[in-house]
Amino acid sequence: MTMPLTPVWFIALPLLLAFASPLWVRLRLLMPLLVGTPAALLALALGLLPAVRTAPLLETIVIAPPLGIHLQLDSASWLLVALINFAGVVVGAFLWLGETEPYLRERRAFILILLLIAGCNGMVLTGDLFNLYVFLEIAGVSAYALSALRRDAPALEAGLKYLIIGSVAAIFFLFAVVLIYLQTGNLSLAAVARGFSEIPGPMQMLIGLLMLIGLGIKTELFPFNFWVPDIYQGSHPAVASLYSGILVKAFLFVLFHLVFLFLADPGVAGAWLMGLGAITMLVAETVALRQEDLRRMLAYSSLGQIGLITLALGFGVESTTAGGLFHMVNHTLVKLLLFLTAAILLRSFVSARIADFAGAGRARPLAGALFVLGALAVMGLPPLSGFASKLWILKGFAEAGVFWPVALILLAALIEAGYYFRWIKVLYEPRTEVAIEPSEGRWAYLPIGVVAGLIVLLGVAPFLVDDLFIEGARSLLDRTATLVAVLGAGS
Amino acid sequence: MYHKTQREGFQCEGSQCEQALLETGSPVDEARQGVLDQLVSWMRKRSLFVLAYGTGCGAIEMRPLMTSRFDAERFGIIGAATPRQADVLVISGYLAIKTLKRVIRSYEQMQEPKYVIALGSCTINGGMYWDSYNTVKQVDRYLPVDIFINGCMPRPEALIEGFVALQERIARGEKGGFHRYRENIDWYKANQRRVLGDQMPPAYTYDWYHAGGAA
Amino acid sequence: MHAILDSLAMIGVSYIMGFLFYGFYRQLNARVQRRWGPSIWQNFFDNMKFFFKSETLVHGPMFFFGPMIIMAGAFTTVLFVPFLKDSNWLQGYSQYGNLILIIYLLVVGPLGNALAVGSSGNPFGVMGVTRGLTRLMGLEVPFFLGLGLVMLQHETTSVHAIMAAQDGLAHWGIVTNPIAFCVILLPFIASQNGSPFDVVGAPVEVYAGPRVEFGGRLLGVLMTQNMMMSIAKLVLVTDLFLGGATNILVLILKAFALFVLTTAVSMVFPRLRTEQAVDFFWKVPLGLGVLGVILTVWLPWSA
Amino acid sequence: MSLILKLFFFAVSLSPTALLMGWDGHLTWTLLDGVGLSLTLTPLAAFFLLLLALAAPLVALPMLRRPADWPSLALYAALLAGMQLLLLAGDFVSFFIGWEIMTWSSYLLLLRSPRTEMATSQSYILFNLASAFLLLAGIMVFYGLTGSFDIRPLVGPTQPQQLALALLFGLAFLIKVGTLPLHIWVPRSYDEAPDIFSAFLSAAISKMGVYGMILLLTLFPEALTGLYGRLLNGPAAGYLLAWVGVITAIVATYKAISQEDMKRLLAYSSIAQVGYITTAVGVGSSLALGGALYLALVHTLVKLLLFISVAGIVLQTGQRRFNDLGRLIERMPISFFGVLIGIIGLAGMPPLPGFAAKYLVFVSLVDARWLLLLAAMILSSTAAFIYCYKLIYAPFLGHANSAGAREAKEAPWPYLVPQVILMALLFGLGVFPGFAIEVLIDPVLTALRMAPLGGSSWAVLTTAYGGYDGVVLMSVFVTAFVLVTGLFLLLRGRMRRAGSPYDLSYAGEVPTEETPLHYGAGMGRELRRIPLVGWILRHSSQGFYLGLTRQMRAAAGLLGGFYAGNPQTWILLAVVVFAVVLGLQAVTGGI
Repeated sequence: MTMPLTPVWFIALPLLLAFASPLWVRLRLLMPLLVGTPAALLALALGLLPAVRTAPLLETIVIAPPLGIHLQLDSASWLLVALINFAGVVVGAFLWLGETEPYLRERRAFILILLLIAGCNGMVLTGDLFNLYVFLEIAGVSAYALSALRRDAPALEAGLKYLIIGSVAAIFFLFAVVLIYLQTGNLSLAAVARGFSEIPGPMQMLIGLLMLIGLGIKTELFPFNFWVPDIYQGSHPAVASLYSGILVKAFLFVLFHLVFLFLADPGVAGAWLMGLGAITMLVAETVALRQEDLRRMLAYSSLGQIGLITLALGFGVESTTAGGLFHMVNHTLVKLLLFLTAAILLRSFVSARIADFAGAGRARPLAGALFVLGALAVMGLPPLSGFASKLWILKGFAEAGVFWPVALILLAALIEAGYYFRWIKVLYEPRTEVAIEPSEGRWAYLPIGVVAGLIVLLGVAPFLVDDLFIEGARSLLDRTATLVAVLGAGS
Repeated sequence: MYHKTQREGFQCEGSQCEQALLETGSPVDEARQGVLDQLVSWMRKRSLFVLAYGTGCGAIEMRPLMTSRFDAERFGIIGAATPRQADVLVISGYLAIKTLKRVIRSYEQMQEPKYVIALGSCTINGGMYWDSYNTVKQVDRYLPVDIFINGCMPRPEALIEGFVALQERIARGEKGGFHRYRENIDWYKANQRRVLGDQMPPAYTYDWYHAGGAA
Repeated sequence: MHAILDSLAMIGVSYIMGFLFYGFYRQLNARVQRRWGPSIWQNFFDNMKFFFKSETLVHGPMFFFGPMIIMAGAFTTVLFVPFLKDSNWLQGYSQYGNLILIIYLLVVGPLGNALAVGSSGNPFGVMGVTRGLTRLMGLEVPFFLGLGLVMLQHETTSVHAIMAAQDGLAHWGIVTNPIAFCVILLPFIASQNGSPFDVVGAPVEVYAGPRVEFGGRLLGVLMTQNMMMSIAKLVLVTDLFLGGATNILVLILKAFALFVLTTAVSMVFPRLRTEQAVDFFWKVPLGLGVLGVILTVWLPWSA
Repeated sequence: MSLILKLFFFAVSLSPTALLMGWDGHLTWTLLDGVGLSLTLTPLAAFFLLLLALAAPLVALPMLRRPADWPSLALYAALLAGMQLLLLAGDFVSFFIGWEIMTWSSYLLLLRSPRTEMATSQSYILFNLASAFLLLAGIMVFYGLTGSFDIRPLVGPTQPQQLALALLFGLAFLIKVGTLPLHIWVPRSYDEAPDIFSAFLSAAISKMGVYGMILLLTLFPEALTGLYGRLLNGPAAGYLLAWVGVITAIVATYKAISQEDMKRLLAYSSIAQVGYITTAVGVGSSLALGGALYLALVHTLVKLLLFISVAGIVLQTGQRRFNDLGRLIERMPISFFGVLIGIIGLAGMPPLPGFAAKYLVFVSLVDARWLLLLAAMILSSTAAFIYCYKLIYAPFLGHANSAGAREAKEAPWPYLVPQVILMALLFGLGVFPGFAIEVLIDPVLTALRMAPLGGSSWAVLTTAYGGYDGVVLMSVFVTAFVLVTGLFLLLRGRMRRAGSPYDLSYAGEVPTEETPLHYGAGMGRELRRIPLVGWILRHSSQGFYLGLTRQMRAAAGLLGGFYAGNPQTWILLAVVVFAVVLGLQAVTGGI
């Protein structure tokens, strides 16, 4: 019997393997599988790529849409799926090879990480509103639990806070889903999209607002992102890298997927999102100026980048969207790099406070160099990948003749430089008495090195992948194509 | 006249030596009497840059000498700012021991040929400060004075006369006092050390002369 | 051969003019002060006396080479200033130079000497050098502005061309461009180390300034170059504003007239402090220069 | 192994030379979605590549000295790569990429110094990134106008567009060259950078700003004249730029005079020199651009020479403050000559090429009838004599003031070889002022469609306003010098060597080692009694930037207050936003 290589595996495989975890404990396969599962999924995604590029893959679970549940793997969601699983591989490999703290190498962590991946994959792939809610909760709950995994006060506090705010977000989202169902009688995204314009305006407004707040909390947009730094600080950096690298990206994708799908004219919503993105970017970058804790700083930086991506995607033009998607990928790569490097540094040095990091880069040259690389990439300095995507976004705005986002993006980048370079400077502070411990876990650098290599490669030769992003942008923006693909030409 | 052989332990017969020193002029430098030398001597005579060391009341007499009333500039006599540029050191009055050190230092910094003119009785025998504990009685025990101008104080006319006398000596090609200083440096230094003790000025000139430095 | 003879002649002329002019200056100064004063040859005697000092103190090689540089600078300056117009003689190498070059050459020597002053290690000398440079900074601005007006008027930096353009009294620079002449006059006095601006070598205050450590033959060199440099500057201003000269007598006459004018100013004004001098230059002559610029460049009829 | 690596790095440092010799043709590299890099070498870029080719190996040589700092070398290689990319750029994207690589690699190199302070590194990177981002904004505007990233003259832009472009690009390049009031990052970073790297910062990196400015001129077909009308008797924009340059020069010169530290003095002097270049670019005529390029060339040579000599002094004595040095002429004679030739070039004294460059600029100012600018420039270039003198007096002359200065030895050969090469170059260019014009500058001017300046031979510099002959000048001077020295030595009499450095005319006093004889850092301090100078020295733009930083931090603190860790607040806020937006919609009639 041949198992068809269908998108459903992206959700099914991690779930299956996660629930069979006692077996893997016994077989001592826990860590290999933590890497292997997303790796297999990544391979699957790559294998499906040629097919996806010709037409979106639709996987009907029970009955065909609009009534049934289905998964949709188009060029845009393919990008996200590949990204999520790649991040899964990197973090898994880091946990495995890097001799991280035991609690992250146990069964619980294994289950939660796989669940998180499954949830994210599901969110991105699903074509059904309620399914979306379910996956959102799966991903959310596993994330809450991951935060609290360490079982000390900060971790538990972070987990609890995350739980509270996540639930609130879910409630808002659920309200929106309920209202949509009440109004259209459908839960299939495509069907809802077809009928959305018939919903009365005020109700559209209300739904939109609820969605915005629900997903805004999840996607960490200002003014709903006050929880982020606490959670990132309380969690292990490797976990935080998952949040910043996978979870938020999935939510962002969902947000824009819904916007572009539901609204025939996304102009108003796009403008709102652009505004929120710009504010998020500026506020977060400004606040980050005064952060004294590495994890908190990275959290704010993450917020800033999310704002930038929102700004770019909200504009809804092909080249900014492609650039935004590219930037999503780059940001994930960079944040993986930075958080994992932070994890290494945190293990060697007492605390994550800036004063304790003086000279860390001289004591740990490799980690320091990787941090610098990540910082340069996140600020969008060439020849690293962050530059390519930023250039793309800026070029999109310039083509459209809209210059205020250009100015804001550059201003934010400047502010961002203000704190990143402060950290770099501290990292290379000349310090005579740096306690050089025997450097353990050289293998931990392997996944980080791969990410770094990718960052450089994508910076120097972004033409290798730019088609993917253009196609992704097209499929994200092209509402009718999706509707036709799902509901048939007659719709 | 004072040669090293005669001078061991300052055994000179008290005031006799000094009196002899005062009375005897310097011999003419026979080796240097070519035409060029005469010309040079004449130039030197016509241009005397004066380092006026205003040590005592004689300083008061230098002002009228240099300014409109007596106008020493018509003789080519004009003030110099630093010892390096000066030809003539004018010690105008009594020398306290404190000042002696500076005067010696200034003298040694002048470039040869260089001359010393001492004004007033104080420089000759202490004058009215003859019994002062702190005044040098006979300046020429410490520096080779070329011309003493007597008086308490000598009037500018006397100063002019003294300068003219010096000019004539220069024109004649006489050996200036600086020759004496060089030849008897040990004696002068010993005298200086006797009054100055450990306050002696640095021995640059002494070392230079002993290293064979000669004009 | 002609070039060598001509160069020697220029150096000789500038030296002789130098000590005679300064001898005259001392005479005149004495008469103003109701004295007889020294003979007109006095500067020659002084200079020769220094050249024949039998002892010269040096503070190391740089101390020795400084006066050599300044002297070479003086020679070069003299040789780059055309003394006569429409003549083969007393031209030196002036056709290879220009006005701006001459202005800079005037400074080369003193800066070289400043190295010697520094290497002597005498703080008074260095103080004097600093004052000199400060004064230079003050005077160059209006001086150059005045020369700029001249260069603009004749649209050239060549002294020959400027001289050639002043054909006849009515075309003398002082007639056609009186503002420029007024602008450069006071800075010119300062560049000659003339009286209101001679704080650089103040004998008591900074112990003769840059010359503090120089004695003997080195001081003779410094005196010589000073006289020659003064003549070069006088001739330069004569060339620029007084129409140049066709023969040596006219040259001496014109230069002498200019010299008397500057000495007359020098003799009656007391010395200014450095910063007063600089401030003065930046107010009065520079203000005048700005006025000149407004009149000749900015106003509509002048463009 | 280490030797091979070192040879490799030295080879890398020769890459600009190789590029200059061997580059012919055109290279393209696709980046993404219609954005490609196209690399080509224009004559203008070739001129600046030449400067880079001069600077790179000469700076590399001392850097390779043991113990080698490998990260520095790697970063240096990246820096060189970036700068070459920048110069080869045929389009703005590669220009920007090169610009940014240059920015961050030089920043990271700056961090290799143990002396770099946070304020320094932050101001360096923030100003340079601001410059880069302004540049990027300008590029985006340019792209919006032309739809292409190629560097080519802008056809038919409206005046506001022109102005926006000129402002964005202009500010970017002015920050890089460090004109007032955008200069405050320069002195401290040049001062605190690794000693050798300061040479490169000043000699090569600041020239990239100059390159940008001249490139900016080429964007507008009618150069500065078309921009914003005419004022007085020239193009207003050029007039403004020229004044910015000259005021920069004046202020920086006075700041340089008041410095107490060798490298900081040189840093301010760099600002001043680049100010002259800015002025010349502002004048914009063929003479002036020739002068600007010439100045750039001379400044590169001179600053390399001076910074390398100073690095040698710092290396050997461990001191960098004027007060702690002195009398090194006896111990470091070659470095002395290095600094001597350097300051002669810096002050623009004949016969070194600094004079030729200044001559061109002066003449161009007369030609443009901008006499007040001429006077202002003269002010700063004569005031420069003071700091030049300070630079040679305080370390080399006077009296030794520290154990380091008393016991120093001559700098090691990797420091001396570049110095000797540079001295020879400066000397050669001084004798043949026309060489640089004809061989290096005229191709650029021709390519910019301007009148070339070349004269009849390499020995002469000719302009419509007259010129001078370097060979004659040098031979007259040298002959006079030899003659004077010979005659002097013929005179009768003996030279007497002073018995001690303390054998001084000191009013009869006997100075000793304790006497404060060295007139080092205090030199020029009395200048502040001159009202104008005092005013300049009392004022600084630093307060503005400090205030900006303070405001930024305050804003960060204020906004950071929102991020207090209290879930109730978060939820409340979400609900409040929900309610308020709904309420507003209701009020405005949305519902």
